[in-house]
Parts: sequence; C-alpha cells; structure tokens
Amino acid sequence: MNGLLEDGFGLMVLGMGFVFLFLIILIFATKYMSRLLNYLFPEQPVVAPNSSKGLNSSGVDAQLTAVITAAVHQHQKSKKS
Amino acid sequence: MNGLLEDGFGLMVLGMGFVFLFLIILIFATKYMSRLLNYLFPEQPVVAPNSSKGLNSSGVDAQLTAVITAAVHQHQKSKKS
Amino acid sequence: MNGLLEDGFGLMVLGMGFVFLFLIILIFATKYMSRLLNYLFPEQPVVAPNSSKGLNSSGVDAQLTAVITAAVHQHQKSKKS
Amino acid sequence: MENKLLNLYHDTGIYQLELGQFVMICVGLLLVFLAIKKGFEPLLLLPIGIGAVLVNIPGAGFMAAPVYDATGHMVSPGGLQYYIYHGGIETGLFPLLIFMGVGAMTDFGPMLANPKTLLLGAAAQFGIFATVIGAVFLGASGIMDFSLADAAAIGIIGGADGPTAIFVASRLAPDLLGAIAVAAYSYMALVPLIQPPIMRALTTKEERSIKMEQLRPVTKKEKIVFPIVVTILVAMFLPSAAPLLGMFCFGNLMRECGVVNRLSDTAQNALINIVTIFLGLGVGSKLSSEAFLNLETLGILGLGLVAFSIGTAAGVLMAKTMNRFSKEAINPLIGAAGVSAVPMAARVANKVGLEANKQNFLLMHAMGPNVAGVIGSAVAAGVMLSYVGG
Amino acid sequence: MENKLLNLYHDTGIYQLELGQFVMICVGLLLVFLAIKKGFEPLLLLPIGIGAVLVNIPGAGFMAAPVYDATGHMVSPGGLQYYIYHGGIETGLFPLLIFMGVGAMTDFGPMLANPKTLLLGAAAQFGIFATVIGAVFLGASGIMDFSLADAAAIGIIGGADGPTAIFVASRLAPDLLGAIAVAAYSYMALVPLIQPPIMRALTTKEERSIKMEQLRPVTKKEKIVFPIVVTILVAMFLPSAAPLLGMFCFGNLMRECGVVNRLSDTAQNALINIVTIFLGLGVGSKLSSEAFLNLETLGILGLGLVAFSIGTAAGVLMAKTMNRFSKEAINPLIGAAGVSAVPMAARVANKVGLEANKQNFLLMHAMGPNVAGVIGSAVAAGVMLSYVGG
Amino acid sequence: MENKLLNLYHDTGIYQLELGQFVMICVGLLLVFLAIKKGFEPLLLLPIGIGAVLVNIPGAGFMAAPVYDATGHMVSPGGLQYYIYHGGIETGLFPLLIFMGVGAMTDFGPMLANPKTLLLGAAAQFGIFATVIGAVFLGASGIMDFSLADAAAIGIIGGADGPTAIFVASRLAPDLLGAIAVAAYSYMALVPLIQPPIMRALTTKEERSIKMEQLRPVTKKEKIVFPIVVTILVAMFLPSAAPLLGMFCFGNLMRECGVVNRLSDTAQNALINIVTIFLGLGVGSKLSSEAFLNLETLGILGLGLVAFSIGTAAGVLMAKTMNRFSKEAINPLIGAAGVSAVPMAARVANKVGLEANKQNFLLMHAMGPNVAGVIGSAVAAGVMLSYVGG
Ligand code: NA
Ligand code: NA
Ligand code: NA
Repeated sequence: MNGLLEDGFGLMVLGMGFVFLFLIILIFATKYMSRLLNYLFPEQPVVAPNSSKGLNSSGVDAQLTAVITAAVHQHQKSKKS
Repeated sequence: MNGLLEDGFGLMVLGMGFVFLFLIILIFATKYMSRLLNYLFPEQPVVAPNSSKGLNSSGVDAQLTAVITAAVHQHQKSKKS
Repeated sequence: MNGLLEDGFGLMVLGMGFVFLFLIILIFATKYMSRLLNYLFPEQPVVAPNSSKGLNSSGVDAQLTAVITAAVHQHQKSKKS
Repeated sequence: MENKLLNLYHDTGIYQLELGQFVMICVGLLLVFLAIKKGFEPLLLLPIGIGAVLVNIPGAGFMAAPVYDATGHMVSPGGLQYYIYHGGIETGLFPLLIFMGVGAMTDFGPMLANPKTLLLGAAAQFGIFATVIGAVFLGASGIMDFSLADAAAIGIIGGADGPTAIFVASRLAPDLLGAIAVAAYSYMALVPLIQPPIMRALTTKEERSIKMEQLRPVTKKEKIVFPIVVTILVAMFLPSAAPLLGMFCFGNLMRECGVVNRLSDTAQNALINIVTIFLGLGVGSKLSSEAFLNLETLGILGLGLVAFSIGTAAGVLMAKTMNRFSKEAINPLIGAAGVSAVPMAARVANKVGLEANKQNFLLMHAMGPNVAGVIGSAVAAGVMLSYVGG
Repeated sequence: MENKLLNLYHDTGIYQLELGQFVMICVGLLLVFLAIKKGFEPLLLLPIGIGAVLVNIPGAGFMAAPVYDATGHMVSPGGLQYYIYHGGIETGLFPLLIFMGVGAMTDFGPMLANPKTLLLGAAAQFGIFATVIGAVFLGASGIMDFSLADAAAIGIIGGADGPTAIFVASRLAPDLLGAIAVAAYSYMALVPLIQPPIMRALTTKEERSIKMEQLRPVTKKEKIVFPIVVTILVAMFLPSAAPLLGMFCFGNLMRECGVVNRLSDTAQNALINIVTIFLGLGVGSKLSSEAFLNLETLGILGLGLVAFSIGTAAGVLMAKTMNRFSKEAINPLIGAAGVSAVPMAARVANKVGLEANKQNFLLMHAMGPNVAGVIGSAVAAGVMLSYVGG
Repeated sequence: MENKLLNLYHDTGIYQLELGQFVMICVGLLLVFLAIKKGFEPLLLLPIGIGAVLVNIPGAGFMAAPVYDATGHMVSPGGLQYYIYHGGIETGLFPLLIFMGVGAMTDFGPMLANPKTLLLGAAAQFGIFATVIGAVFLGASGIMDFSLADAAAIGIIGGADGPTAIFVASRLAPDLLGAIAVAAYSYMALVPLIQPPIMRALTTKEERSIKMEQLRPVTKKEKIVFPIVVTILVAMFLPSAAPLLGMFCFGNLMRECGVVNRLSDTAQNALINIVTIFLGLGVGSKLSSEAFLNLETLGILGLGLVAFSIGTAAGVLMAKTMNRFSKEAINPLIGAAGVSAVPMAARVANKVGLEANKQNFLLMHAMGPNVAGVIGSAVAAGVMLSYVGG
C-alpha cells in the first residue's frame, strides 16, 4: 500500500466530510434564511416559476417602448386635431 | 497654481469649445441634410419608428422562405394531381 | 511561357479534374445512400423542410418545461383540495 | 493527511479573508441590493455587484493571470474575470459593442425634428468639464491623488453614459474604473432624485408650463443619412471620438436602413446582452479593496454627484438662454435631459412638466436633447482622449 | 505537374489515414448515432462526435497550432479546434459559462421547500469518491497509469454533471478530458437504464409507495436570497469551488431577481447555445487516438459506470437512513435523484415511483435532491481542486 | 495651451486626411449606398462599407496594434478592427462559423432528389479556374503583380460564395482580401443582371421551355445521413477542404437531425448574425488605400465578372451536354444556378424560365445545382489550398 492509495483515501474522507459539512451548513442557512425572510416580509407566497412571458422586455427596452409609444400617440392625436 | 490646474482649465475651455463647435456644426449639417433630402425626395413623411414587427425576417431568410414556400406549394399541387 | 503560367494550367486541370471526380463520386455515394436507406427503412417520405415551429424548444428546455408544468399542476391541484 | 486537512483549512475564506475583501464583498452585495430592490440600473449593477463579490473571494482566483512555461504550454489557467477584463475591457471591445447596440436602440427622430436641441445636449456637458476642474483642484491641492488623466476620467461621469465612461476610464485611469463605473450607473439610476429639485429651483412655474410646438414628422431617409453625416463630421473634426461615435452610428444605421433587420435585432438583443453580462463581471473585477477603499473613491462619488447636478443646471440654463433669442418657445425642463441618461432624464423632464401643467407632454421634446447628450459626451470623451493622450 | 498531382494524392485522407484515426472517426460517428438515434444527450454528444470526426481527419489541421515568425506576424493560421480548445476549454471559460446558463435554468423552489433533501444530494456524491478509490487502486496496482489527479478527474464523472466534469478534467487531467466527458454524458443519457434496477434492489415495494407531504409554497424573496447565501458560504468555506458555484449562483440570481430578464433569457438561450456548440467541438478535439485508444479509456468507462451506480445506491440508502430518524416520511427513490443528471434522474425517480403506486407523483420531491446534487458535486470538485492542487 | 490646441488641430481629420483615405471613405460610402439603396447583399456589404469608412479615418486607430511593455502590461490598447481582423479573419474562425450557419440554413432535399444536378454544380466551377488562368496571364505578362496564390484567391470569386472566398483569400492572398470580398459580394448581388443575357444567348426558346419531371420526395433519413457522407468523402479525398465542408456539414446535420433544434436555431440566427457583423467590419479593415487603390483591384473586379460569366456559361453548356446523353430532360437554365449565389441564382433560373413558359416553375429544380455549387466551390477551394500551399 503506497502513498497514492493513502492520498486517495485522504481525498475520500476529506471530500465526503466536506460535502456533508457544507450541505448541512447550507440546510441550516437555508432554513434560517427562509424563516427570517418570511418573518420580516410575510407575503403571499408564489411557487409558480418565473413565467417566460415578457422575457424579452427588459428595463431599457420597456422604457424606450414607453417613450416611443407615447410619442406615436401624441403625433396621432395631433394629426387628428 | 500649478501646471495640473492649468491643464485642467485648458481641457475645460477646449472641451466645452469643441463640444459646442461640433454640435453647432452638426445642427447646420442636420438642417441642411433634411432640407436637401426633402427637396430631392419629397415623400410621405413617417414618424413612427421602425416597428419591431418582422424584425426577424432578413433578406436571406426571406428569400429562403420564399424558395421553400414555393417548393412546398409545387409539391402539394403535384400530389393532388 | 513561364513557370507561373504552367502552374496556373496545372491548377486548372487538377482543379477541374478533382471537382468533377469528387462530385461524381458524391453522385454515386448519394444514390447508393438513398437506395440503401429507402431499402432498409421504407418509410412515409416527407419533403417539407424542417418547419421552424418549435425551433426554440430544445430537449433540455422541453424537459424542464415538463417538470415545471407538472409541478405547477400538482400545486394547483393541492391548493384546491 | 493532517497536512492536507490543514491545507484545506488554509484554503478557506474564513482563514484567508482580509478586512478589505470583506468590506468589498459587502459593497458588491449592496450594489446587488440596490439593483434588485431599488431598481438601480440592474442590467449593469447586478453583474458589477456579483463581479465585485467574486473577485474579492480570497483564493478563488477570479483575477488570476494564467501561467505558461517556457515552451508556451499553459501551466495554470487564469481566472474568468482575468480573461474578461483583459480581453474585453482593457481592449475597449465591450464598451464599443455596447455602444453599437445602444445605437441600434436609439431613435434620432425627435432630435432630427428639432436640431436646435443639440445645443441643450452640448450645454449639459458642462457638468463634465466643471467636474474635471473640481478633480484637478483636489489633485493640485494635494487632498487627493488625481492626475489630469484621472480628472478627465472622473469628469466623464457627468456624461451620464455608462459605456462612454467605461471606455474613457479604461484608457485614462484603469485603476479608477470600478469606482467611476459604479458612480456613473448609480447616479444614472438616481436621476429621478437628483434632477427635479435643481430643475424646479432654476425655473418658474410659468416656464415649466410652456407648451412646445408639435414636432414635425421626420422621413426615413433623414434617419438613414443622419448617422452617416455624424460619422463623416467625426472623421473630419475629432477622430479620437471615432471609435465611440463610429460604432454608435453603425448601430443606428443598421437600425434605420431597413435592410439588415436581422443584424440590428441581434445587436439590440443577443449581442448586447452577452456583452453586458461580461462587461458587468469585468467592471466588477476592478472593485478590489486596494482600488476602491480609499479617499479617492469618496472624491469620485462626490464629484460625480456634482457633475450630474451641474450638467442638469447647465442644460436648463441654456434652454432659458435660447428662449431669449428664439421665436419658438422651449420648455427649459427639457434642457435637463441633455445630460443623457437615456431615457430616464427625458421621463423626468416629462414628469416635472406634468406637475406644472397636466396637459403638457414633454417626453418627445425631451428625447431630442437626451440623445444629443449621448453625442455630446462622446465628443467630450474624444477631446479628453486627444488632449490627455496627445 | 506530376509532382503536384503526387502532392495532392499525398494530401488525401486515403493516403494518410492511420488506423487509429480511422477508429476514432468511427467512434465519433458512433457518438453522433447515439445522439441522434438513441437521444443520448444530443446537445453535447452531437458536437463532441463531429468534433472527434473532424480532429481525426488526417491533414485537415483542425488542431494545428498557428505559426508566427519572429516579428509576431502570422505565417500559418491555426485550426478551428485549436482556437476553441485553448481559448475556451483550457482556460475554463466555456464550462463556467455553461454553468451560468444552467443556473439561469434551475429552479431551486422544491429544494427550498424541503432543505433536508440537500442531505440526499450530499450522500449521492459518495459515488464520486468511491470511484476515486477505484481509480487509485488501478493506478497503485500498476494495472493502469492513473495519478491522483487522474483519479480525482475520473471520480467526478460520478457527479453526473457535464460542465463540472469538464472543468475539473481540464484542470487536473487534460489528457483524459475526452474520455471523461464522453463517459459523463453517456452515462447521464443512460440514467434511465442504470438507476432503476439499483433503486428496486435496495427498496421494498412499500418504501417505493411512500407518499410524500405536499411541498410548501416558496416565496420569490427566498429564491432571490438563496443564490447569494450559497455564494457567501462558498466564499467562506471553499473558495476553490467559487468559480463553478459563483457562476451557477450568478445565473440563478439573474433568473430569480426579475429585473434582468433580458440577461437571464440570453444566458439561457443564445449564450449557452453558442458556448455548447464550441464546447462540444473543443471536447471532441481531445478524442485523438493516442488519448482515447488505450486501456485507461476502458478503465474510465468502467469506473464511470461504477460511480453512477454507487452514487445512486448511496442516495437511496441515505434516504432510508433519514426515514429512521425523521418524522416526515421520505420516499427513498428520490435519493437516487441526488446524483444530479438534472432533470433526468428526477424523472426516473418519478417513473419508478409510479410503477409502485399509480397515484404517487414524486417529480417535484425528486427535484430537490436533484438540484442539491449539482451543488454537491461542485463542492466535491472544489475539494478535489484544493486537495490535489494544494 | 496653444500647444494643446495645435495638437487637437493636428489630430483632426481635416489636417491629417490623405487623398487615398478620402477616396477609400467614398468607396466605403458607395458600398453602403449600394447595400441600402440597391439591395446589394446588404448583410455583408453594409458592415464592410462602414468598416472601410472607419479604418480610413486618419488617427482613429481602428487598426492600431496594441502595445505592450516588456513585462507584458498593456501600454496602449489596439483598435476594434485590429482585434476583429486578427482574431477572427486571419485565423479563419469567422468564415468557418458563417459556413456552419449557412449549412444550418441549407436544404439539400432538391439535390438529393436529383443527384445528377451535382454535375451542373461541378461544371460551373470552370469559372473559377478559367479566371485563375486569366489572372496568371496578367501576372506572367507583367501587366499586374499577381502570384499563383493571388490568382487562385481571385479565381475563387467565381465560386459565388462569400465565406469560401474570404477563407481562401485570408490564407492565400490577405492583401487582396478586401477587393476579393467586395467583388464576390457585389457580383453575387448582380447575378440577376449578369446571368440572364448569357443564359438566353446559349439556349433556344424550346430549351428554356423544357418542363422537368416532378422531384421525388426525400426522406428525413437521407437528409440526416447526407452531410455525414459528404464529411467522410472529404476526409478521404480532400482533407484540405475539410475545414469548410466539415463545418458546413456540421451545420446541416444540426438542422436535419431534429434533436438539437436549439443549437441549429442559434447557429442560424444569433451566432451567424454576430459573426456577420464582425466579419463585415474585419473585411472592411482590409479596404485601405494602399491595398485597394491600384491596378490590381481593377484586375480583380474585371476577372471576377469574367469568372461569373464563364461559370454561368459552363453550367448551361453542361446541362445541354447532359441532355444529349440522358433520358430525362434537363432545362439548361438550371445549369446557371450551379455557380451557387444561393438562392439568387436559382431564382434567376426560375425567372428566365417563366419568361419562356409561364407554367414552368424551375425554382426547386434549380436549388439542386445551386447547393451543389456550394460544395463544388468548397472542393475547388480545397484543391487550391493544397496545390498552392503544398
Ligand atoms: Na451625455
Ligand atoms: Na452531482
Ligand atoms: Na460555388
């Protein structure tokens, strides 16, 4: 049994240890986060994922669109009058 | 008062001067351009910005689509006959 | 008549020769391929090109969508009950 | 084995984290909070904030340079932000591509209908140069360590134009890039808070109620030829502004010409989005504690606020001045839109105008100086690059 | 002229083709066949297969390095795959960008509703480390030529996560990258065949019929804060996992925050698709006969299968163990989803559950351990990079 | 201060502009005009034209090389077009990615239904090689300074295929790249003017009225296997054509296989659009006055026109020859489509056919030789690269 094998076992022990350690910490962190958030901001829960509708409309775009739309309206109104 | 300050004022004077100079030239260029274009090509004006409809249909695509559509039609006709 | 000209003619002869050779081989390969495929897998032929519908739905996306849809349904059902 | 365990412990952030890194991670998270919760220019500040968090994780190596051996074989790869920063920001590629995309999103129609408003876009650039003087004072008096190049880069915050600020800063003051970009985008987000008091203080209610004449319709041909005219003028008068304005006009030409819609669409969507993600991560990589946690950053933030305020005031005052000489009345509020911050500043002008007169829709009129301000600050950037570099 | 003709003949594949190249072209075509006809992870295996075909065409120069003269002028350009591999895979950029896109596609909702399932995602990583031991045995016994770095890279196949495997392999064992990526994606495609027998063998019908409690609804705020929490924990405890998990969380934050939808959309579509095409061609470039046609590849394929099987078993057994200590019953089938292979493994759990009880829908419950497995294997990857590199 | 003002004046285009640059800016604007007003292949000629304008702005530095100090730190960044040209065109990446996208847009159905039409695609390549002879004559006679490599690169204009021409020119005659690309795309746009007179001169009205037999339906399987067959044949017979045809077939396989639609969609849209913008700017960067304003450019433009004409004639004559030996009648007009210029040449054939017989729809029949011409010129390109390089 040589150093390579020893290193391998070391990696396994450390690795599984660390994975469990990290994910257990994450469990507690997640639970605490959820409790804190729901305590601070009691809100109507939603589970439906971000619908993909309107995915293309960004802030900038939406603003530009608003600007342009308003402009077109104004012009159309003015043409009539 | 040292060279840095002097350079700063130089930059301000030159900078504002150039900005005004450039944009004033641009005003005249724009006005002249508009007058020239509207004189040479008197056309029905449009103010509505490029609508985003059909934004995806490029030249190449449109041509390919035309080709493919024609092909499909031809085949469908031939199937009936 | 110098070497450049000679090289040019060489390129022409070799080039056209190779183009014809390659495309003739391709004709036979294509014909053989078609015959073999239609012999091995006699199927209802389609000539309509890949319609562009559903072009955005990939394997991964579709799977995710399925997962999400199922989840939403389950939750909606559970809310009613 | 214990050795390896110790190594692993020494690799942890807990062991390695320095105070400066901790503070910068908090700054990054603050930017993320402002982006998400307060809507501060989230498209940029969210990636910048995350970029700041990532680059300050000790031992994560996001800014690590790659190592090659003598034969050119890679020994250890570089970090993600190293490649992004050196590939796209140091070279200037990303800001220029963003500018192309912004050009493809910009409608020059309102400006073409009323070219006089270009003057408002010019006047508002006074914020830039006044700030340069401020920075130079701080530098000359020894309070802060600003060179002329630093002062120029700080001044450009007053241009209220993100890619221009990043482009200039990457060339004149790379060390200040992080603070400058953060200041520029933060104040652009704060335009609805910064501008209205200044606008109200400098105008009477009668002035704010001025109704402007209906804009004339603009033809497609004018819109197509305009970016070409700008490019030619830039080529003739200020080649150092040609990278910025050339790409901007190229994008606008793709938009207006009507024959390359698929390119225009990509420039406005996939391409600008991809580059925005990278630009944000790359700018965030400059938010290191050494570069950010010092007096100079406070100076930059303060000067940036001054720049926006002076620019706003200059635009409004120029409009009032023009009213003295011009027959057609100009509502001075639209002068404030000359700082750019497209289209936020135009909407602010519209809103303040509506407060004074509920029938007064200034939005389209303010779009003229608004896009003129983009050209104006690109011209100012060109002068700076030429003056400081030359 | 005859000379030139001879040259042309000597340039043909017929003249130059070596047996190894011929075999590797066949391997590439096999991957293409599996991708198209059998639906084996086609998004990756199709480009990888074509990449393998192209790189093995003798004389086509797809992996040729560019040649520069002394003045830095290019004498002969490099091949497409050379630029892709060295630009995007050796540097780690492509796997990280893919991971960002995957983050933007991932919904952590089910996991947040039931954080305990993170334990299942942790347990399933035992497949990774058991495989490391297997590879180390083969190496220590002299059967195959595996170093510790090789063993670690092979083990990560058990993480059932393509980009993580490619990222780790590119850093620890670039020569094995081709075989490791092929094994990882192939077994991910084979999850519906590999897992069910193991799941059935380790559970009773009663256990498989366990109905789980309805998941609680999760708020938008929790979803937004979660990726930030993960990033902070990674920064504190395992910076070597920060590139992978940082980008993953960045993508997820873009998805959930709701203010940068255009960036999230691009990260999930145009950007990830572009990078996927390049990643596939780049990985395929490592499928050369020297690197692939040897005993080690057989070892990798064998060990990869072992890794998936052990990971599946470990997940199921952990779920059974948790049932002993927990009040709320857990269907042990969802433990198998802890290997990741999102969302395939979750669907397998659902399907096997339906066989036992037609009213038992496990899909959402299995998504928890499924995404937890992604985090778990990224953490495992971080430990490996730190342990083997340090 | 006066000094700085003088500097600024010396930086202006007015002071620096040389006649050659002025002329080239006009050439660039002419290309933009042709693209927008005349519809000359606007997707390429618009970016090329703007690229030509930008690169010729004196002092704007669009082609400036970056400067590094001895430690590898960047002293001054390079210009946008420098990075684009050296990163994407000199390396061959952009033409290959475009070719992949074109492959993903190509339907081989009509060709598979009637493989004989491949002969027409072969014959039309005679335009390429006749032009090589022409260029070689001009070079040998001392009229123009053309080497064999130059002649080969000029000949490929006759392939009527933009990315192929750019790829070959970037390898064999980088100095002529600008003129060759402009000639290739211009004549492709002029196909509706160049081809019809030749087609009418070489055919009788009876021949033009020939109705062709209905194409047989083609199965999905044939379409999937075909690109693989082409790739294998290329690997066996002409590896030097493998970069072009391999990527083309990869794109086509993504299109037809039906399991990677999201990749195919991206290859046809976001990716090809992004690369097209860059390719145009990069090609435009070669339109400098030294490279363009000389006798050789006139030669290239003249020879390119000859190439298109001879290719058209050769295709038509080959079709007439085939009619002598074949039972199934071929309308000789579809031979003209063999030059490629997809799908313009096929539409021209259809239009000229309709003039002779209003019921004669040749479009689909012409698509066969049309796509065959793409393969044919890629094969010709491979021969040239092998012959001239070897
Ligand atoms: Na501005
Ligand atoms: Na995993
Ligand atoms: Na051709």
